[in-house]
Amino acid sequence: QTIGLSISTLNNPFFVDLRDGAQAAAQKAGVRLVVGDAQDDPARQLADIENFIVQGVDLIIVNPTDSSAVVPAILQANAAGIPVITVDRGTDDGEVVSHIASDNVAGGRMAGEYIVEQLGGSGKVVELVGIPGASAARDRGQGFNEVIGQHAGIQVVARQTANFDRAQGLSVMENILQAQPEIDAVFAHNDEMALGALTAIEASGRKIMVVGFDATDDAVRAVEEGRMAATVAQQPILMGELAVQTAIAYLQGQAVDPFIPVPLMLVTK
Amino acid sequence: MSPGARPDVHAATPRLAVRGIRKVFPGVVALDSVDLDLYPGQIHALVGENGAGKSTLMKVLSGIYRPDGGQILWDGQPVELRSPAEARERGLAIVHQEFNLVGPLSVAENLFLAEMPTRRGFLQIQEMRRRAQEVLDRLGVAIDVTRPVESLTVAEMQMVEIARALARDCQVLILDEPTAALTQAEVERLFTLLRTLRAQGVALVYISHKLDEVFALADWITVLRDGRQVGSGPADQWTKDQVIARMVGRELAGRFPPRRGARGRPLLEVRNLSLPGKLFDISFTLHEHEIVGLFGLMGAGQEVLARALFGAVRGVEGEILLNGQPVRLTSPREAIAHHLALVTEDRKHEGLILGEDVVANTTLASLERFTRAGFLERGRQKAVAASFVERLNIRTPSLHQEVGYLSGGNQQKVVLAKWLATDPRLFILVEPTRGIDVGAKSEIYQIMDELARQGRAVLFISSELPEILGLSDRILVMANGRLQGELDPEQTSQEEIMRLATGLARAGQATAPGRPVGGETP
Amino acid sequence: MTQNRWVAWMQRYGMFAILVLLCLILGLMHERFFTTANLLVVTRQAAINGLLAAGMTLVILTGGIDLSVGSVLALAGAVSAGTLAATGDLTWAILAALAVGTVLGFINGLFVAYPNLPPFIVTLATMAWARGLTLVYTDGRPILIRDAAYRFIGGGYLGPLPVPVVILLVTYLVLWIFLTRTRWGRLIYAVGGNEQACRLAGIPVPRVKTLVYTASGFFAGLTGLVLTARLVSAQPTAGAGYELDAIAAVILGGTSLAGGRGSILGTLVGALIMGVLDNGLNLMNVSPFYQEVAKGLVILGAVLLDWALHRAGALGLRPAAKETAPGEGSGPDPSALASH
Amino acid sequence: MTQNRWVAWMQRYGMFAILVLLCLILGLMHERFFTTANLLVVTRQAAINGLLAAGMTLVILTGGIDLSVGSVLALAGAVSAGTLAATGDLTWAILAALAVGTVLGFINGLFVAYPNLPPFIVTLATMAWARGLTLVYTDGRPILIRDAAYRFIGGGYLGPLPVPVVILLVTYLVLWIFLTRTRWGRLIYAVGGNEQACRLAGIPVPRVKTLVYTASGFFAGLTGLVLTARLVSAQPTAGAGYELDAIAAVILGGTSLAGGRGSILGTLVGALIMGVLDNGLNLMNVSPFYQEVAKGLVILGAVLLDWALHRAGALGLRPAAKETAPGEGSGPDPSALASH
Ligand SMILES: Nc1ncnc2c1ncn2[C@@H]1O[C@H](COP(=O)(O)OP(=O)(O)OP(=O)(O)O)[C@@H](O)[C@H]1O
Ligand SMILES: Nc1ncnc2c1ncn2[C@@H]1O[C@H](COP(=O)(O)OP(=O)(O)OP(=O)(O)O)[C@@H](O)[C@H]1O
Ligand SMILES: [Mg+2]
Ligand SMILES: [Mg+2]
Repeated sequence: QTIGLSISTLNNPFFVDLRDGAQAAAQKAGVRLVVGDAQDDPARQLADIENFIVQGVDLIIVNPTDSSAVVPAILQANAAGIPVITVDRGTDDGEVVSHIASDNVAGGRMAGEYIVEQLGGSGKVVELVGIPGASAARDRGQGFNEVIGQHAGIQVVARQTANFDRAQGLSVMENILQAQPEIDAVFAHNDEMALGALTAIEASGRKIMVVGFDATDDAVRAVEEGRMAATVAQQPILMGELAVQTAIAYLQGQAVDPFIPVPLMLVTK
Repeated sequence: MSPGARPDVHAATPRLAVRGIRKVFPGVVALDSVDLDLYPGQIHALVGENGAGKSTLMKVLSGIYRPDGGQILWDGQPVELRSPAEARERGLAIVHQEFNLVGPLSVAENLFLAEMPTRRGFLQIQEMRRRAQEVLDRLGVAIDVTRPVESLTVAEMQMVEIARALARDCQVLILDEPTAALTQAEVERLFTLLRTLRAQGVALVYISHKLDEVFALADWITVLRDGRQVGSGPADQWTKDQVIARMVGRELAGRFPPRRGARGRPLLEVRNLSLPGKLFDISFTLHEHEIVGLFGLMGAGQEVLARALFGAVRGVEGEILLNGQPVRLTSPREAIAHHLALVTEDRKHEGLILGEDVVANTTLASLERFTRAGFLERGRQKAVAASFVERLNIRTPSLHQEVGYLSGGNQQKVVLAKWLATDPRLFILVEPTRGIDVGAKSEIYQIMDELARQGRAVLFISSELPEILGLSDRILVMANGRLQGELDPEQTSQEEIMRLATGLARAGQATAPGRPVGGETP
Repeated sequence: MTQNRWVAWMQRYGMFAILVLLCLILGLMHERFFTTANLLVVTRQAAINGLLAAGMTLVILTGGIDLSVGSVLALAGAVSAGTLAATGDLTWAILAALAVGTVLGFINGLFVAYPNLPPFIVTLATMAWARGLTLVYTDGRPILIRDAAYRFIGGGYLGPLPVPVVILLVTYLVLWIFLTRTRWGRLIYAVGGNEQACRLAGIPVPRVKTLVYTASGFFAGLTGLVLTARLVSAQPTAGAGYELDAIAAVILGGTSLAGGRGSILGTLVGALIMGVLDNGLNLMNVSPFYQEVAKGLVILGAVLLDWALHRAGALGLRPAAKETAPGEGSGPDPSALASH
Repeated sequence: MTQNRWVAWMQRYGMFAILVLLCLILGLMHERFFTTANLLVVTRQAAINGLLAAGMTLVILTGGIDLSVGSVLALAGAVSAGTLAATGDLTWAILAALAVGTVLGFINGLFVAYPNLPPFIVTLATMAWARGLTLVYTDGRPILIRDAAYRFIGGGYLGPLPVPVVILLVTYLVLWIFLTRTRWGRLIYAVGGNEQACRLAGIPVPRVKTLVYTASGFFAGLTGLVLTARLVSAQPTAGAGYELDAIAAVILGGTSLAGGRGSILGTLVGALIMGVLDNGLNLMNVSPFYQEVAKGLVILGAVLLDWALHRAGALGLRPAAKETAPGEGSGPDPSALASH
């Protein structure tokens, strides 16, 4: 049996973890797992999935680059009679056997609430935005701003994009530090940017709370060392494992839940 | 020189006239209050030293440069020519000194670049080819009109340039050194054509450094020097020496240096050199103290031979000996290391870095000599460049002028300087005097002679028979990629050379085929 | 003679031979490769890059470059989707995509042609501001396409052929005729071959340049339409990085970045090579990290092989042809000049 | 005469004037812009792009291009971090970064110089396979740097100057001397100016080309080192897309993509313009969507202004100079030739 796994990007440790979880589970169960890396390009993802269909895989696990752009791929798989499972992001249309995810919007909220709480309801906050227009950036920003918007005492003094990239996180934070004499907290849409910002903040000698997203190894370590305040964990390895296990169960004819939530956690010291 | 009465021409007003034209470039006054009258049905020759301003004047006339002062009159009316297109519209055609061809396009497309025949938006390719063929036939050249221009020889490109100007009817036709790359026969055909145009009432300007041509063709001669008009009059009132004197401001001594005596040891021996499809079984020897002329008609293979000797083509078979030692010259670099030098025909594409200055170009091939511990000795570079500028009389506002802005002849001199600076033992020159004025020409002859006297050898390829006859110790003639024979300049004539070159005869019919031509058998 | 012919053929169609070779190898390595379904999938995937590369070919033939195609595509797709949402009218939506592309291309053209600014910078700037406008227009969110007719453009079939493939073929046919059979087509080559000579001959060089950038914009708009339809949504981040793929297809197809030389059919071959390669690596389940390695090596191998084919001709059978080729060393075979 | 001088100055240093102007405007718009701290921050940030652009300048001067710098940087950084982890020795880690860069650049050079393959494709291929190797080497995860001495390279100060700035300045000084004062430096210009003439003049063209790609690789390796130190970790995705920024800096600095013309100091100005622009947009907290728009427009404005300064000179005060710029339209101002 062959399962196709189309990942939105492997240029991000989070999804590398997801793949590793899936691969480990596949190996354990003795099924073949073929992996496609869409490099964050929906067209490439569509191509990957088309190629899976042509190959005749038995089931496709998709980690969509975007929930709307993945629709034609899902529809094609449906038409070919190949079952689909979505991971991390859902699809706006088409039929899926199961959706395994933790909610990015909720994660953004979680980060926002943590910051509000730590600041005691007032303070100056910086938001480091991911690739503008990318779904993770959208959802995490949305959740975060929902919460922040409810607290008049919290002011977002800078909202700048650093494209999910550590180097840009560093540069952009350096620039913001120049412009803003007072900053109490930084929320970054992923840990890469958070760690970049952290480097800038530490170099400036200022004390600013940094909250990231994804709970990558580096970030968790930084939290443990007390340099970073928190990071939102989505448990990518677990997601990958669950996806493959669910796939195998489905292929064996067992009933599977249409939605399998993976709990979010806030990693703090 | 005072002009005589106006020649007996039909029109009272010149078709095109300029009055007090002035054109200034940074550091140079290229034209200084120049007057010129071009009458219908007249061939007007424009002569002058390199850098005198001839091409600049023509570029003003053809709308490329806007003058800084003065007036242009078309049929007596003042006009402003704001672009080449405007000049064209008025009926002006020009063959520029430098080629302006589009390499990847076919001959036919180049001929009709601005006005390809179309029907309902689609190209009429057959029609275009037919018309192109017609024009080329008029010129009497056989070039496949579907070939990309970049695959042509320089002479063929020149013919295409000329054909392009002839492809459309015009009232004024300017030819800026059209024959620099052509052989006698082609020149003759061109002249016949130009005379026909004259009879049809076209006003022609003919620029050349070949005074024989000027006198054979022109009705009127105007001399420029340093951007000023220094004489103008009917051709029959000038003598060659007068023209030269006006041009250079002094009398010139004999054109060719006296021949040197005995030749020395063999320097270069070529045995059975072949290049499939191009060169066949070529053998000859060059000696120290020798100047050997190599002549061939268009496409005879003389230039490929020069490149083959210089290691600039691949796939060459046969043997080459330098000083009796067999050598394999597989790249120009090796050839240069063996003290060979090659001046190629196409200075713009193969000779010069147009965007760099006189110093950089002059020292390009000998740069290692100006290097100490990796660093350039710029002072010495400059000194050497300055010495060549003086020796070759290169006209440039400064040593740091980009060579792209020099006049054509002065560019050619820079190429020569570049190779002289390498101190070559064997100097191969392809059309070395192309576009060079009479004064500088005799200077170059002197240099060749000097090199030979110092025990070096010179192999020079030229399409100018007088030059070949006047300068060479021996003459080699090629046709169809083969050496046709060797002639003694003292005992031969232009006719005999041409006979060999057209492949009608082989030298000394007695010569057994395949026997190396030239020099004693080693 | 026949050998000579063969060499000439190889020199002209070497990349085509390499494409065939690549397909054969992939066919041997994976039994599904040569199924009709797979070949259609490959072609449909290659259509996006192929369309961008078509316009890019025109630009590169003049010696220019267009980095903005990816962003133009995104803006055209977004505006088209927005128009569809607003008017519900397919025609307007299609026109919107094409119009946006054309206008942006025209803007590029104006800046490149009239003030003679470097195309790299002009189109890089457009790449930035057009992306920005896309984000502003969409507010960073995808716009979903619900209209079945619109979706048909990306996912439908005309007879046995996917619509994008039909669009691709028509585009190449039209451009091939345009470039080889019309005056403006030849002028594109002429301007790239020797701009100075064209100016002197009175050819409206700026207009030719404006034309090619406008065309490139138009095709980027068309690609935006097809991609939006294919993804049934306009993505604000669509097309990022596509410019490099498009340029690569053009160059693989034998068109010189220096301008003046190349062919539109070569570009199609180039785009297909890239598409086949992606598909093949997927089929054979090469792990994603190694896929990049493989892709780099195969592309390098292809140009190397192409070069070797040329050289075989240049050395053995067509010795020393074009030694005196002018055109500043951009000639097809500068290697004929012994070089070390 | 003095007016003439002023024009000549503007033509040579126009972009420098534009940089100054940009700084003045930003200074007016944000009071913090002109603080020493901020200026050091800008320069430190510009150092990354500046270092890549330095090597890129050499390549572009020969008429080539190097798209692989971003990937080479990433691999060099990763191997360096890996070496540090394995040996714990700073020297080895530094040498590893430089060696990886140099070797990859050398490979590019070999393929471009000897078989004469198109640089765009060769370096695009390297861009792919080097990125692939980086992902394989790191397994797609960052490698943390714990060594303080290593971190110093990215975050330390020498006197008042950040280490990356010192590296940047030394690099430009050395390259400036190299390009203007040494034989090999001049040969780089010569090869870019007319390759064919250089071959016939016995210049080892392939070696010159190999040299520039090797140098570009070396600087990419150096940049990888600095960036890794700055981020205190080697990122597998580091440097993606940096090639376009580097090329943009080179062209903004006045070096022609056609080769043969340009200056290394111009590149520094170009890199600073881009750095200052990023910094300024951040300082003023322009919204992310509009930032791209602003960036595109400012870059376009800069080249347009530069062109206008040239033209003012060409038209008004130095009438019609250089109209028939040599080098087939690659000249500084072919536009003076009446064109429409
Ligand atoms: N190419 C020509 N063909 C026919 N007539 C010409 C030509 N060039 C000049 N002329 C005429 O010859 C006459 C004298 O010309 P030009 O202007 O050279 O005289 P000038 O300079 O006053 O005399 P001088 O040569 O003694 O100084 C003018 O009437 C002019 O039109
Ligand atoms: N575009 C230019 N920029 C600067 N100087 C120029 C330019 N064009 C020509 N010159 C200078 O103007 C002078 C006249 O040049 P021109 O080309 O007219 O000479 P010419 O008479 O045609 O010489 P030749 O016989 O060598 O062709 C020369 O000194 C040349 O260096
Ligand atoms: Mg001239
Ligand atoms: Mg001349």
